[in-house]
Amino acid sequence: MQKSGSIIALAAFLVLSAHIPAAGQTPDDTVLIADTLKTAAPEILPPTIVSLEDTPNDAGTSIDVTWEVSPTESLLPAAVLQYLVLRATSPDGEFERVGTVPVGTNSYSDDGTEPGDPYWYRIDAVGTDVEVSSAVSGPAHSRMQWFDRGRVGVLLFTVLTCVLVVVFIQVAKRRPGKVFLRRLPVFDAIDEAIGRATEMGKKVLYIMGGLDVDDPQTVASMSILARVADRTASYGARMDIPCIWPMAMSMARETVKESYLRVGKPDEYNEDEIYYLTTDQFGYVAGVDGIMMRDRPAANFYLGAFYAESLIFAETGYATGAIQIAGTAEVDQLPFFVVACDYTLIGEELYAAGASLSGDPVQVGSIRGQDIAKAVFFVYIAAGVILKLVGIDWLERLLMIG
Amino acid sequence: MSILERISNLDRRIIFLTVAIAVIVPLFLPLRLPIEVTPPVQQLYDVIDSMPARSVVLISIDYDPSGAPELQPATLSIMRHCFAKDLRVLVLGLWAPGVPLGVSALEEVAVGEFGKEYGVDFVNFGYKPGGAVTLVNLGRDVHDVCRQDHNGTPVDSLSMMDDVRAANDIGLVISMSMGIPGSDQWIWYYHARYRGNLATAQTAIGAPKYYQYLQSGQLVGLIGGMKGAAEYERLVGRRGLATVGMDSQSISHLLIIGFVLLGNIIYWLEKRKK
Amino acid sequence: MLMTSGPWVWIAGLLTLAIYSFLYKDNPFYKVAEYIFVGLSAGYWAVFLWWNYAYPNLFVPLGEGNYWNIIPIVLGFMMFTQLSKRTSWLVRFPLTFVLGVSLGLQVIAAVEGDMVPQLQGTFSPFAKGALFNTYNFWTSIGLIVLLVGVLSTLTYFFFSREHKGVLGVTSKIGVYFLMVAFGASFGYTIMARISLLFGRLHFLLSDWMHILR
Amino acid sequence: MRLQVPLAIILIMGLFTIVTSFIPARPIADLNQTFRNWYIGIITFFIFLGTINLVRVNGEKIKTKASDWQYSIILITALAVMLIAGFYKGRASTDEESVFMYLYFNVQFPLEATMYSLLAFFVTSASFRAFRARNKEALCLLLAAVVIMLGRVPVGTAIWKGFPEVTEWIMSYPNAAAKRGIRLGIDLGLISMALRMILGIERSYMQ
Repeated sequence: MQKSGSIIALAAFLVLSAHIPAAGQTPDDTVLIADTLKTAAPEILPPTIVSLEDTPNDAGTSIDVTWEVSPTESLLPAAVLQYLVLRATSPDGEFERVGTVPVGTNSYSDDGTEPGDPYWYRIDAVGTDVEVSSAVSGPAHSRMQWFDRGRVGVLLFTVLTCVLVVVFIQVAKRRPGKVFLRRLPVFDAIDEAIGRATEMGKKVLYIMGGLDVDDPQTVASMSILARVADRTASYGARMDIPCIWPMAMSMARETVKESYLRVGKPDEYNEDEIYYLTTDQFGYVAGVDGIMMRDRPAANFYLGAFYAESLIFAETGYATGAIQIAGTAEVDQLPFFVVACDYTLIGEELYAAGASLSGDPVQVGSIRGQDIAKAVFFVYIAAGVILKLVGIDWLERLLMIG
Repeated sequence: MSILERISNLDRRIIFLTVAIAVIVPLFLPLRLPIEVTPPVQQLYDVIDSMPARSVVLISIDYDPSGAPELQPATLSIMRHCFAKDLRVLVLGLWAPGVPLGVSALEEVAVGEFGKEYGVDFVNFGYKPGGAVTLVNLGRDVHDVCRQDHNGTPVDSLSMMDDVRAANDIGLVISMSMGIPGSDQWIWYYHARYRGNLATAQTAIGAPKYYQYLQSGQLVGLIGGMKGAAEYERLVGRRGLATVGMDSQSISHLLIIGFVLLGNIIYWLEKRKK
Repeated sequence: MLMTSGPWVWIAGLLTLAIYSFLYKDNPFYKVAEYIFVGLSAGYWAVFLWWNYAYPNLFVPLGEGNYWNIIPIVLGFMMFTQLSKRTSWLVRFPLTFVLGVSLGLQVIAAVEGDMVPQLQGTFSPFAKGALFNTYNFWTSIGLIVLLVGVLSTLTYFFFSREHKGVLGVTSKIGVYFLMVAFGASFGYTIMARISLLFGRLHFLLSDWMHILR
Repeated sequence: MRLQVPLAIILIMGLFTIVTSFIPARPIADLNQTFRNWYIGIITFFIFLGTINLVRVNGEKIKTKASDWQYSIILITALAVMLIAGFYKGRASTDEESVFMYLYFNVQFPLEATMYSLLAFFVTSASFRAFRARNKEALCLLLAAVVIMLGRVPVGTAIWKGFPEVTEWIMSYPNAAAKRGIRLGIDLGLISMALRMILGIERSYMQ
């Protein structure tokens, strides 16, 4: 369930703050100690350490230990219960336990080594009453890496999309007006909504979502606000912009003021139409609902990041008879806008709408770059499927996140 | 105004009233519709059922009271199952407002129904801040993260914790989760490192996302929304709030479908009239 | 228990009713509840964030002798320059710091958390000979549907071409996928919505009024 | 100073964060961690700023006796009570049995949960008025919604045993496909916007 926007931002941050391991890992068979094993302790043959290697792509604080399991395991399945991984800083020094793994496991990543220091390892197989040690192996060193090779795919795609966007911005700047952008039906909807509000002498309500200016959706919403304000300024309609964040409020004021300047009516700009309400999610919802019920604005815009409030706004707005235009990149909330509003900008359209409304070459160019990236995705998926079907999977391995 | 128009412009307040009725009436007149158990829930049940006695199950209360209608019944049922199988239960949580929910569940089930002893059969470490980072540390050294329980008792004086020191001493982790931090963190930062069995209970909003982890084997079970909780209640053989709630769910879902149909019939009639 | 004792349960019950009264129409009870809510929650978040984020991340390390932490604390307090028109440009310093870190993280997360695994996930199940052999019939069909769906939805988001010809057809298919997905999600989440209402009504009827049980 | 320094900050911080996410080596990774901690700390000041603004706006209302100014007194009182409850005993004032938590559980939480539960009503009224088969697309939306609704509750299973399976299938394939398509587009939109901001091309966020 969604909490207030700011908390989402904070929380999302906590998720982003370390990298996500690849999906598709299967869990080890965690074999629990069978309590039925009451027979006399059988003889256990020791396991053998096969390799000690630096764990790749880390800060140099981990060593991967692999061993051959005790041969007894396959002869007497219940004899060995678990393995202990032990570590020492000299071959004859004191070995301390760093890990315990269930029977059947043959590897362990020992986190907690210092980069460059030598370590010796020993594996003990534990039976009911016996403990058998492998030969000591070592020394092994952990080293830190300067490039995370497991993330080649991420790097590749990051560079690809960034380069495409930058290149096409340059292209569009050099030849303004040359890049074609499809006319989104929302343009007509915006004109119609504002026209109607003007005729009825009612306000235009603009909500820019629940996140602050540090979210790209809010910035995208602002570039649409600029166009909406252009229209309202030239038609002479009044706006009503309650804000959830103080910073976003200042930004909206600047944006709308510029619009009034652009259409040559600077004295008609009224700062009080853009005001701060509260930063609490449902407190804000309660406030905006009140505004809708009291003032009955004729056109409602909900553009930006929205959470649970999406449907509450859209239904209250409908009850007051407003034309409603929505748009968000919050996938979970799109269904509610699509169902309850007259027009909805879906996902990327939110980012594209501002660009194609303004015709600003920088924005138009970056949209072109995004389109090319999508074409690359298309080809990449198609190539991947074909290669997989004929049994080649290097494309997959190349980009595996690990 | 014709009848058609009148229905078409039905006062929203009438719709609201019917929703309230659809939820309230089954509370008094239960239908007891059969609840089919789905594989993801059965899977979790089987895992717990096959755990040796005295194994440790960690239940992470990663929700606040607004997730309680869906998740608290699941927590209760899982605890019932664990204590019935003589497993030991370790409770902690990544959401601060969830602590009282964990406390009350343990009071109800562990103390009230099974007469279990605190510190021997179950412990509660309360809220653990820090999300991802905490889970990474937890898997390596439980005692370091859980230095005191939620009442401030040091971990060393809880006998149950003597042999619960690292991830592999914990037989199963169940994250009862309604968002972030929650099962995402358990998957990415705990399970990815320490493996072992991990399962999750989710609100209906969160659940669809976790099917992929179930397929990939990262999760050994998934309880989705109030329905999943009701299924678990059926498995442990004790009707709880989720089962009661499912009747309300059935009726209100039917009601909504009814409204959709009604809306379409009116729409179709109006169109034909024109 | 914390939630259902003495006068507290009455406060909770009355406030719950006050909010529901809005469904009938706007009224003073609702307004009182609304303003209490806004004030209380603003206080709650300030306290919560202070004790869980600002204090442990900025001030505790400072107390432990990490003087570098003066930088973020100063940046943090610079946020307040926004309150005055004359100094408000100073907000740009903390703002751009925050934006830089957050945008950087978001870019990486978008590529790593979404883009690469999602692209990969679309074609990786198509192993040689797996369709209709390893997978059952409906899974195989599903995987093909998934592929077609992803590709056609992608074409719907092409902005620099008219949706005509081949692109017109594929983007139209994409629209159908979008509609099915929106309908499905809408239907799926109803359970969670009803659960919330169930939780509130159950509270009113049992914990507060003791009509149930 | 007013423009160039902020632009330099965003450029450096943005590029640093992106580039260093590929470098696991310790000094860099540690520095990254430090910046992230700072970020968390600074961003909480956004909320504090909001709180101050709230007091300002409502204080103004009370001073000028604007409409509904009496309610603003309630608001400021509630805020003050919560702040006092949250700070008067230092860190301990947010302990489990504290006044602060009592207020949270018995005042704030019921309000929030009730507000949230309004969605159950709105979801129904939206279904009634908006789920109409105006065209083929709308029909798809409507059918998917109805099937999934039936697949989620016991009464659906009572009608036809197959509903849950169909539900799972729709959720896992067509639904996942469209969501994936949308997400890929959003990722691109986000990256391109973020890049423009980091490179200083998009500056509208600076007032």
